[in-house]
Amino acid sequence: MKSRTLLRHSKEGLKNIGRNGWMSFASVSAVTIMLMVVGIFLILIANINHIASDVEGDVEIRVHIDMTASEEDKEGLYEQIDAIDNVAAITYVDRDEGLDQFIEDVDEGSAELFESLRNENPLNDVFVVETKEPQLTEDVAGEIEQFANIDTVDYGEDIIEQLFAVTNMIRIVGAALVLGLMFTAMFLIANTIKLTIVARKNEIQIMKLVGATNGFIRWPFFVEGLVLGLLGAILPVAAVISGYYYLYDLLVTEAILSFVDIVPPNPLTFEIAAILIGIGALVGVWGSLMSVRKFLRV
Amino acid sequence: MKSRTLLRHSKEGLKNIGRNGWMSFASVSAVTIMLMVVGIFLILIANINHIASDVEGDVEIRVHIDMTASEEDKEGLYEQIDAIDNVAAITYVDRDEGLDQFIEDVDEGSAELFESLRNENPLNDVFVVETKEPQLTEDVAGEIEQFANIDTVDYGEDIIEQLFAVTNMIRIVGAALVLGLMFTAMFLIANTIKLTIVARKNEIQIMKLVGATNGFIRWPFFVEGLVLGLLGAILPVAAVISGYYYLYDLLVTEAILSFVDIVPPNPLTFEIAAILIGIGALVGVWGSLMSVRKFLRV
Amino acid sequence: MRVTLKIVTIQGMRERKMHVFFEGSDRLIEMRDVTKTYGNGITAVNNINVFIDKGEFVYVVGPSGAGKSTFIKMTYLEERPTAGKIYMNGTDLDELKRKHIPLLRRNIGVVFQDFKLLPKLSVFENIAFALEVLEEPRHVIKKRVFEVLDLVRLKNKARFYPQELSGGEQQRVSIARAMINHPPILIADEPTGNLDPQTSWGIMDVLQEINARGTTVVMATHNKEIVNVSPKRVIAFEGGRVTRDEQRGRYAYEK
Amino acid sequence: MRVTLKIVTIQGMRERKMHVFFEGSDRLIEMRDVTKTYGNGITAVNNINVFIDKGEFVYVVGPSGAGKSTFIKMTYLEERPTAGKIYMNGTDLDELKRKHIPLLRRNIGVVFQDFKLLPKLSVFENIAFALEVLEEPRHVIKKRVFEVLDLVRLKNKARFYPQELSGGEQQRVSIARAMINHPPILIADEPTGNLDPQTSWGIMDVLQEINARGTTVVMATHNKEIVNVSPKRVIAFEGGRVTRDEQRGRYAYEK
Ligand SMILES: Nc1ncnc2c1ncn2[C@@H]1O[C@H](COP(=O)(O)OP(=O)(O)OP(=O)(O)O)[C@@H](O)[C@H]1O
Ligand SMILES: Nc1ncnc2c1ncn2[C@@H]1O[C@H](COP(=O)(O)OP(=O)(O)OP(=O)(O)O)[C@@H](O)[C@H]1O
Ligand SMILES: [Mg+2]
Ligand SMILES: [Mg+2]
Repeated sequence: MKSRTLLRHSKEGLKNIGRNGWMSFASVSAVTIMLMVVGIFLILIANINHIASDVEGDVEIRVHIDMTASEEDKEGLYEQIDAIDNVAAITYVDRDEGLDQFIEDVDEGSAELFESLRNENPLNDVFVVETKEPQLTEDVAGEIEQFANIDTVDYGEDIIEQLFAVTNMIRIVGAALVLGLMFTAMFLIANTIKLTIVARKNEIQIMKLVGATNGFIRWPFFVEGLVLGLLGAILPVAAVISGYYYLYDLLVTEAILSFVDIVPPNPLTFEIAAILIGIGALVGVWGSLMSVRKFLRV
Repeated sequence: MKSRTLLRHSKEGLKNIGRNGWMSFASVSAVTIMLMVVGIFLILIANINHIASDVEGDVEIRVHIDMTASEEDKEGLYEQIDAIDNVAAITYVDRDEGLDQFIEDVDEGSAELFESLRNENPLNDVFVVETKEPQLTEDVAGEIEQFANIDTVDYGEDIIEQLFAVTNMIRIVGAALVLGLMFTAMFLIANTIKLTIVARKNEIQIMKLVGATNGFIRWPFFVEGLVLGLLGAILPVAAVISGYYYLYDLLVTEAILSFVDIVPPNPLTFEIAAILIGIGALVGVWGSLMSVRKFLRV
Repeated sequence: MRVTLKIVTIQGMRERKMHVFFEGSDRLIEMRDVTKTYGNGITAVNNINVFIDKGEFVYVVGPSGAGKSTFIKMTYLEERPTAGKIYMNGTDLDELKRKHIPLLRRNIGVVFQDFKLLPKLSVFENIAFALEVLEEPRHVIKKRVFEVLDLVRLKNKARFYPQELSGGEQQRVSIARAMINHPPILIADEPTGNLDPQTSWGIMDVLQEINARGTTVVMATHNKEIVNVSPKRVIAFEGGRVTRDEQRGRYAYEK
Repeated sequence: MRVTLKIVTIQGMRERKMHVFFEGSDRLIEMRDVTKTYGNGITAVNNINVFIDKGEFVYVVGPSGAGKSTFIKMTYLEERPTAGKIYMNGTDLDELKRKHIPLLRRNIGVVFQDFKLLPKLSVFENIAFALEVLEEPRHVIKKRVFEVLDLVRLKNKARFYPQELSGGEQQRVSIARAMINHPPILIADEPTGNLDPQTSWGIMDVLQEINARGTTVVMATHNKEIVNVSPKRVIAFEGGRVTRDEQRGRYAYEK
């Protein structure tokens, strides 16, 4: 193909967008809306996943050390635990600290009354163990239980399974929704583009009858589809980036909902922008070429 | 209009669905997909709202009664509280019961040690007060604080505001999503239908030139739009009803995630079905008539 | 006002209400100082005065692009003049309400230069459409459609779709549709352009016969032979102007 | 194989590679026992044998629906025969690969009975399209387009869109497009159906001139006058069969 032909095809593709006036508008708005929806859900899912990980991250193993254990025993135990593969961090909380924490956590009304416990602290010294992956908690806890000088090992056995069940369900449902939504978006965008091209069926056939090769007809449609897809991605990308920056500022700097930790916008929005642009371009081109194909058999 | 004309229009509308072959298919599949998405989200939102309400329902006011209060004082206090408008239920928990509950709740490792408290129970007797609406908790607590014989009134002041902030945010985001999605769906469905009708622009104009009135042209489009919308609603309705029944069975009878309480399918799925059918019919007709309108000015 | 009066009469009638438009007056088409300038600046019809009476048979001739089709399109309001007045059967088209335009069109059978068949309807359905808008009963429609299909010799193609017809066959379907409801006026734009001489004469016979029965016929044509062999009133256009208007005229654009 | 050989030559050439198809053989169109039955059961062309040599000027005549357009459509593969063999310049069309069909079509200028103009392209763009597929440089295209627009007297309508043209003007655009790339063979289906006699003769002059310069012309027509005044070879169709094939024939379908 000569370079002037390539130029001609690009020009022609761009002109076609204008020539088909509001049909192009219909395609672009379909792309825009679908990508907007996909963008919003990607952000939502990223955050839900983030929060789920946070919650899982709170899972810890509390190793209650025998009251009778000596300092050396404790150090030995520490080293034993530390030697386990999947242990990420160990914190030592002595019984007085433990009581402080406990009293802090307990509801205010009862708190001062527990102060009475200070004299005869019923708590053990504790190693708080964090694993590298929350899912490894059970295994690690099992290993630790084998060691000496331990009173009890406690990691919320009953809660932890349900917690993982919930976070996993949230992840699976979220992923399914986003994937489903993406395919839906793709289908609908391709569908819309197809409709605008079917309306040009006769024109395509005339071009063939006048001696155009399939490639000659296809190229402008390629450009057209690409540009429609990219045009459709502009608004969603702008909305996702600026909207999320705004929201993040609001939630973080204004300290509203400060206890919910949301994903910072910096890599996230740009990754999502890339995904949206990718989908737009891909589906635009694909929908366009797919639809032209069946009218080329003349 | 003569009744045979009405019949003619209905027949014509139905025939047009066949005549426009895959254009009709494109419209129906757009309706199907969009309604499917709307249906899934309506179910999700209904459940999220349900869970949020559950969580809010757990909010309670704990009225710690003075250690020194006599039985009569307590009864007086009970009646005073009971007289407050928005109080739904009052439960009396005496200090021993309170300690039992506390020890049950506390993590296993420490539990037995707290048994030592039995001898010198540091807790008060407590009235647990439930309000009619979780949002009223603060007001009611305020009123109760005025009464005599009270040590402290405690309803998780810091937590409760954040809790409501979260549940409200979830509700608002959910409603916004569903509304946004509904309008998106409507727009895209109307868009698709419009495209199929624009392709028939010339035909509409020929009809007018041959002496057809606007009404004569519009009626078949009305029928066509209605039927396309309804056809598009079939699959989503079936999927929502059967899918949710299946899921509910799975979660409830199989007792997976038994601690999460999901909305029973009986009125819910049928309400959603009605909404979906309504949207389908409405948007089908509306999109169809809207699009025809601009070609009638010949 | 005349217009209002007429519409009342129309609505008062049950059967064939569409014909009322064309009862009473003898002057069916009246164009006074009519000019049509298209959006692109082309003046297709330039200050013409044309009067056609009930029962006439008029040829409209002239070179390609002279304004014949534009003249025709203004009678049934596909195009509106940019200046001047048009009266159809005495009704000022400027005063005709939008919703009454279909009533006017039902009184004018039009053979379009580009046929304007509905591609998704069969030949039968295309022709029947012009009767369906009148809400005629099904059996009447069926009978009439086969009658006119017989006239244009296409009875055996009733179930075909326009794309399955030859050029001339499509043209004849368009002619059949224009005649189906016995309109008081029939306007044909180049009705024999795609027909062989023999078939053309067949169509001419039909047109002359319905003209003899009272229908006013206006026919734009390039067919010199027809105009010269079967002479009638000729209105000649050139560059948007009427250059000649004579009874029993000749085609007169010799090589 | 002949076919393969030809394609090789075509690909080897730089300029005007589209013409190679039609160099060498003297028999341009060769139909042997060709029958075309459409999907609806209509046999439009029934067992015909037609041979047209380089440089001929052939009229194809016959009543409406006789099979003229079908015959024409088979030469450039808009339709394929249901039986029989067609050779274009010696190439068996059954053996022509799909991707070489465009090369064939570039060698055949076609004036379609229904014009087949691209509605969203201007007159200029419509005509230029036939040169763009040849990847001609822009200035060559511009020059050539205005040349042919001048031939059909539409230079002043270059920027118009098809819907803004009269019937005859559209037809002339279609004629201009068919001629633009100097195809060795020009097939015109009813090219004067919407033209007045004078303009028709103007088009005939152009066709005769390009024929004199070596282009083979095949023209389906209903124009008795043209056939009789300017006699050439006439192939007459009737009911799908060739009923007459004579040099310097007459139209002969008298009333
Ligand atoms: N819709 C339109 N928009 C702009 N210009 C138009 C339009 N229709 C026709 N014209 C122009 O108006 C002029 C007259 O056109 P018209 O169709 O009336 O000619 P005509 O006499 O019917 O010609 P023909 O015999 O070729 O059909 C032409 O020059 C044409 O280019
Ligand atoms: N695509 C098609 N599908 C089915 N039947 C067709 C098709 N095209 C043409 N026919 C039929 O084939 C017959 C011949 O048609 P064709 O177009 O070849 O006639 P023609 O000689 O060109 O007539 P005209 O002078 O009216 O253009 C006609 O009876 C027509 O109904
Ligand atoms: Mg005209
Ligand atoms: Mg033909």
